[in-house]
Amino acid sequence: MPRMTMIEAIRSAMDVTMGRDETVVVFGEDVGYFGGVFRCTQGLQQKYGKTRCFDTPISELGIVGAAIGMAAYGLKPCIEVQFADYVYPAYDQIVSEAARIRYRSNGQFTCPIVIRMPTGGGIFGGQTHSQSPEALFTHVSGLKVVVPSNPFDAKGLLISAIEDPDPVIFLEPKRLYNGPFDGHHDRPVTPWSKHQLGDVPEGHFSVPLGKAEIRREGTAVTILAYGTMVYVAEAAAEEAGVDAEVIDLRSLLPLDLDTIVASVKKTGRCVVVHEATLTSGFGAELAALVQEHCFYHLEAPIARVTGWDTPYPHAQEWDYFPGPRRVGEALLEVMEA
Amino acid sequence: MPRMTMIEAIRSAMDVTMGRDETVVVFGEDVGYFGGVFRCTQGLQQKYGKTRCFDTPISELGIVGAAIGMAAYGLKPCIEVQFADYVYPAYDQIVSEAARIRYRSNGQFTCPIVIRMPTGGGIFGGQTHSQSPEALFTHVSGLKVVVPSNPFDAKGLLISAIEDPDPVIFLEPKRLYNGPFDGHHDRPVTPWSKHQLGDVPEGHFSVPLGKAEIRREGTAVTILAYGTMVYVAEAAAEEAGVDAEVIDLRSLLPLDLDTIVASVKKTGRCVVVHEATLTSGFGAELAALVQEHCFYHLEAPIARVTGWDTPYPHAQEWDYFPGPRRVGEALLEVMEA
Amino acid sequence: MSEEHKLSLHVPEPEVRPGDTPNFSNVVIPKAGSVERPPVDVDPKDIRELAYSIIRVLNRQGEAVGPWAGTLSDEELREGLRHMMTLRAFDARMQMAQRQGKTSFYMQHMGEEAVSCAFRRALEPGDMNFPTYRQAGLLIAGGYPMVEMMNQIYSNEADPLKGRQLPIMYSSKEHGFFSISGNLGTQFIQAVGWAMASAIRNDTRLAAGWIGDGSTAESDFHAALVFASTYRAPVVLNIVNNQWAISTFQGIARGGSGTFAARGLGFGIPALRVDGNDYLAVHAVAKWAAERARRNLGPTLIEYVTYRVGAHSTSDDPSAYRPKTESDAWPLGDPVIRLKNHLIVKGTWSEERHKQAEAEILDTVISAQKEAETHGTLHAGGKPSTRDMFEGVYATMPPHLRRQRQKAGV
Amino acid sequence: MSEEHKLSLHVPEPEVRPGDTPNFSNVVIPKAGSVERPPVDVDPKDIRELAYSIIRVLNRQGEAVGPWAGTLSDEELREGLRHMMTLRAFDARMQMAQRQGKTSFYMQHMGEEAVSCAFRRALEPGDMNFPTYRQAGLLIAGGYPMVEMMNQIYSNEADPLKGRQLPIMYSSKEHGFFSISGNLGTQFIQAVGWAMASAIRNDTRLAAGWIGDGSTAESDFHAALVFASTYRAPVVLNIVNNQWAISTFQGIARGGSGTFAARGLGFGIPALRVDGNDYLAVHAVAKWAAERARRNLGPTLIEYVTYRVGAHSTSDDPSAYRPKTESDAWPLGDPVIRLKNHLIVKGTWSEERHKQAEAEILDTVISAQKEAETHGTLHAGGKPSTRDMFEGVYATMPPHLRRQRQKAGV
Ligand SMILES: Cc1ncc(C[n+]2csc(CCOP(=O)(O)OP(=O)(O)O)c2C)c(N)n1
Ligand SMILES: Cc1ncc(C[n+]2csc(CCOP(=O)(O)OP(=O)(O)O)c2C)c(N)n1
Ligand SMILES: [Mg+2]
Ligand SMILES: [Mg+2]
Repeated sequence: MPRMTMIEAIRSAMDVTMGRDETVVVFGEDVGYFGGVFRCTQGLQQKYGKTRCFDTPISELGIVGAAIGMAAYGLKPCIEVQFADYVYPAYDQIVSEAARIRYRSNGQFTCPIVIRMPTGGGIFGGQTHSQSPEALFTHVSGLKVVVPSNPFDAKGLLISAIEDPDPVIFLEPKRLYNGPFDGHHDRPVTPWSKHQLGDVPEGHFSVPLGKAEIRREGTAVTILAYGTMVYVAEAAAEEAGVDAEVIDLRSLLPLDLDTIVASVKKTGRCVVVHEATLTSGFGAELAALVQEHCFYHLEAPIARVTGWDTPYPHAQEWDYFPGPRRVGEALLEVMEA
Repeated sequence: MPRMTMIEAIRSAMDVTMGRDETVVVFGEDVGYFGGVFRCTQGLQQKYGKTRCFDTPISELGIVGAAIGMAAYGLKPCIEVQFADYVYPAYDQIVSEAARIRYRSNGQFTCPIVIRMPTGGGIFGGQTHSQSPEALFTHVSGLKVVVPSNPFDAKGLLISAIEDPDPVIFLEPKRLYNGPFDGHHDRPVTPWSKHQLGDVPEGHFSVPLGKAEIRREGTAVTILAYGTMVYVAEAAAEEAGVDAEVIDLRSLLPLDLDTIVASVKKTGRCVVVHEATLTSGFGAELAALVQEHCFYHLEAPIARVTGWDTPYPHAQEWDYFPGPRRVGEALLEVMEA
Repeated sequence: MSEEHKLSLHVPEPEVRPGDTPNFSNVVIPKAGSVERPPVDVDPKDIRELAYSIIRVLNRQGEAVGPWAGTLSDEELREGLRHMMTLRAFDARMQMAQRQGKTSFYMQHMGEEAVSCAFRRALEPGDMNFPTYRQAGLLIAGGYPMVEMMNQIYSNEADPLKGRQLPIMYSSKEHGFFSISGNLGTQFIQAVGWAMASAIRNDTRLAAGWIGDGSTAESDFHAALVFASTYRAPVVLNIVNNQWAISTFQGIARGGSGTFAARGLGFGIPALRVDGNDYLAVHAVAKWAAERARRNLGPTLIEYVTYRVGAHSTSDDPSAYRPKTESDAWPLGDPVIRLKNHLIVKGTWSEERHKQAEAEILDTVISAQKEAETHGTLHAGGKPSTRDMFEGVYATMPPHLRRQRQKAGV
Repeated sequence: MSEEHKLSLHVPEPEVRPGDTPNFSNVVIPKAGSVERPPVDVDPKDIRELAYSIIRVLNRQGEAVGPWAGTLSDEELREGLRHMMTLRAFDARMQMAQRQGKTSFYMQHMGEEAVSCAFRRALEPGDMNFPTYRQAGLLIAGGYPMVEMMNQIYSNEADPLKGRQLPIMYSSKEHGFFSISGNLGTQFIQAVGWAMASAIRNDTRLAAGWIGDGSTAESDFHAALVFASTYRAPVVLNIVNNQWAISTFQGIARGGSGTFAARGLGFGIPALRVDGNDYLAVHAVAKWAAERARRNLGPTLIEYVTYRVGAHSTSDDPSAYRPKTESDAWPLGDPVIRLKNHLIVKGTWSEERHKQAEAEILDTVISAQKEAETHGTLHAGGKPSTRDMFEGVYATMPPHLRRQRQKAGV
């Protein structure tokens, strides 16, 4: 089986689906000839021609709005927003349109589009190349929201997303494109080529939306994480010496509540980790659900370790980033409670 | 003291601040000559002239973007988005700009704007005249989010918002414009002219942002609500015969956590009510905070009663709306837990 | 600083307000037949002046004149008249139904019937409209059953949209009518996307986008023009300038540009302005644009100059912001009367036949209404179920929504 | 369906790609001095052709010719040359500093120096720019201390923005330079809002908005034109067309319109196109537009035709998408060399003085850099504090943020 980086895995997902289904089209800013600023679409224009993979004007509204029209026609657009930080100009088209077209037309028109976007910080990108806006989508009925944490999942989930009959927000943690990152920014990162999760089948396969994965088994506390935070959680558990169970949610909407509840009922404790700001972040929903469904099993308050409620700063990146130290502290706190 | 409807109270707040401060300007779609589709700005153009109160093109982006520029110049724009459902075209300007200008310029430029918008359902307005998007703003650092529930608060909070040095999202529950509505859609509504909270001083006064108000004292369970849901909560408590304490949050960001925590520590139980969809609604944040701060006092899981996770339907409005029956059931469930 | 150098803000105002005498002397109306009809493959820069003129076919005598005349047969014109009359009768009944509490909301077309009715005739089966709420003529002229429209308006048990949508927010894929959005403008770029898809798939079908004068200020309008210009999408982009956006006169959205069609000039898109109350002119221009699209020559922008005679919606009262008699003064007349007179002048119609047609149409509308009402109205009789509210958010209901439906006990 | 009627999608392509020979034969360049200079109160519709031409002052011989010449004295021009040379030297040092790991990111101006440097000279104290990331010339020509710029780039302890912003996202209210946003386009409508405020307050100050060719596709561009047109805001709206938007050639944003200036035509806004590599032409046009604004005549749209010689940013490598030698082929030359030659032709400058100036400027830049580095660089030395990260989100820190700061232990 070939080893792929997350970029290669994402590209391969598009390649495979474009090859199988003529209605899949790919476009976005710098996506065509150049292959995207992160090179996720490199080679697709050469292979499938410039009417199936092309550059667009810099209008996220236009990209999403045109994709919605194409989907209504019968295509399956898989589009790129260059950074998640730049999705807001398209927010109206996503929230008021993509998410509601099936419902409001009673299924006459549907919107099978995938909106891919690099998300998260850790690259000294400052406030406009670092954001994690997932909670702004999980609040919107009609959308699905996916965050892969490794090449295998990235490919399998992206194929599921493209084949899904409904709109999917596909957030790619850019800090993981080239290897797993556990928050120790002063240490070298293992490239995916040296990591088992870099093993990705060449052809078609899928990972279902709505299924979490237990990345580390444990009995003392459940850590709910996704994207980059999965590795931070693993590192924190090791370093704090806490027998934590780490769940990689993979899909936030729909959410695999059963896996979460089973784990927390087992451990009796829960820490939620994400990079987005705290208030009204997706961690709030997770905490609300866990306390509702596991109330009588909980031995300590659910803790949230997240980005602070400030814009993402440039110089203070590592003070902002919820790294293994902060997660470890929360683990110990929850264990002592 | 005069009796005012909520519309009159809101208008009076603008009138009073425009009269005191020449830098306050008011604009939006149909806001000038006509005085707004809900008539909240009626008479202001005549009184203050058309360069201080005027109609705009139908571009929510333009309205907010221009207001940001004006605020950078030194004005205090108080602008109207015709319905909260139409705020999304301006979302980028709000999230990426208004909320961050103070931070990113280290205070060189600031953004003292107020964005007023009618919110919530109960008027058979269908999915584009009924939404409650507050959680999409509470997730954004740099914004304040306010939801008044009566004429007195509406005026006092709006004056505070206009005088605030930072951007404020001011959500006006349109179902309350003319009288308190408790969710019993088949019964007549008392007009504000017959309601004590319709007593509103003529002149300048303010209600501080960030302070909740206990609307009904109780010992058995705490209900956290805002806007229309305050009356629904009160009715539900009466009807279910539960000695509930009803807290009207008034300001969601900043939040009066102290009042909430004190109440839940006292009652040991908590029900959160809002009209917005459940998943990632502001109720999630409230539940997460309450379980964190009151864990050892809680005797039952925190319940959320909210709009369902669907677009706001037209015909099924009263199945969708979280009325006194649903809230009452939750109260009983929580009491029995 | 000296007085003379002080800046001041210009806020456009309509010529008249309630109490004033209506005045349209500023509306320059070229003579019918006087505007050229360029070939469809014309270089857009050679026809810039068309964005500042008004293409008209019917003259004051009711004759069809000039190079844009002659696109429809007598029979087609009689049918067109019937469509417009039907739309008007339908509007009147539904407006009344709303007043009677049978539904929550209605929006009428009075004065603008020619635009959507005539445009529809320039389309082929399979073409797709992305309409606003004021183009029900596309459905009526397209053969969509009136009963279905009423079922939607009543949110009754037979509502094809299951009560989910505000009245008049129709959707019919089969009739080339995309689901109406309550959010202004969004459909304009979607139309361009649909047209791009048709081109990507080497199809032959075109899309038509619709937007109001006021809504051209929205961002989607810009995105649509950018994408249509860049990819030469086979799309007809229609601006219905009915002079008003609720209480706001068109000068606020238009600014200093003179016309809305002019917006197209900055994109190299042919931009035409047409008498929107002239059924023949609307059809001729629509046909011209559709042919451009179908010959892969790209987009066309059309501004229909018309007038919103009625209130914005049943929630609006225009007497608060414009003179009550302004619509009578509107210089482009009434589209129904103009077509009727033309047919009479041609000898293919008469006052009697018109009266008779009126009566017949009213009968049809009333019997459709009766049928629809057997399925219920908003607050009485059959209605969509609470289950319908939970269905169709996704193709397959996810677990969280299933839990919620259970909680709701349905 | 027959082959001939099948649609197909048009996707614009640049003339050349890596490996091809650069080719700008499609860029039509009028002779210097050949474009009219209308009065500032001209009716926009009488100067539509200016949107399709290029206003130029410096001819091939280095002479200033035509009606747009003569807006600056020799001394001012020498100072202008110094500004451009300073910006270029500054860019070179900061580009190198980024390579050395002293900061995370940099964006240079190579080839576009004339645009912001010359424009700045048309402004008065109190005017406000709403710039993009490629107008540092506004700061340099406006007297903002270079050390401050470097402190910002280094995110060091003296960074006026406390480390919060990505390098080069400067802000200086005092120097009429609004906080740069990383989100493209947003500042264009804000500039219009600022200008409207100035008019509302009967002030005399104007605003200038800035946007790149690629970013004109964004919604904010449309909103800006709509509002500027409607309220006749005293604003100069600048489009810097440097031919590229990262890897995307300008044809993708421009579509079928021929030029970006043409976008203004649909709004009745005077639209001028100018040789962006001609310091004198930029200044003359800027002055014309500023005068319009100050005389309350409203907005002007200006397209600067220039070329981005360097990479988009330090994260970019243009050899992947355009011929390496394309910049050499760019027909409008180098703005620094052109102004230098002009001054030499005029006899007010010489090769020797130029060399000497170059050396002096380099010295100044290096000593500024040394000073800045005493305050630290991104990963070494003094830095903004963690406390700074929590401050300034609001005027007064709300309780939840105070709790978070406590949790962070600072
Ligand atoms: C995004 C958005 N903003 C505001 C509104 C409220 N609104 C509904 S109709 C309307 C006026 C539209 O005017 P115009 O585009 O001229 O269309 P017309 O009603 O005249 O056909 C407004 C402001 C809306 N529906 N959507
Ligand atoms: C809203 C938004 N979308 C996308 C980007 C990513 N991006 C940064 S610069 C750039 C190209 C801009 O090109 P242009 O406007 O021509 O300016 P130039 O860089 O050439 O000066 C893009 C796409 C962004 N910063 N903001
Ligand atoms: Mg209109
Ligand atoms: Mg560019």
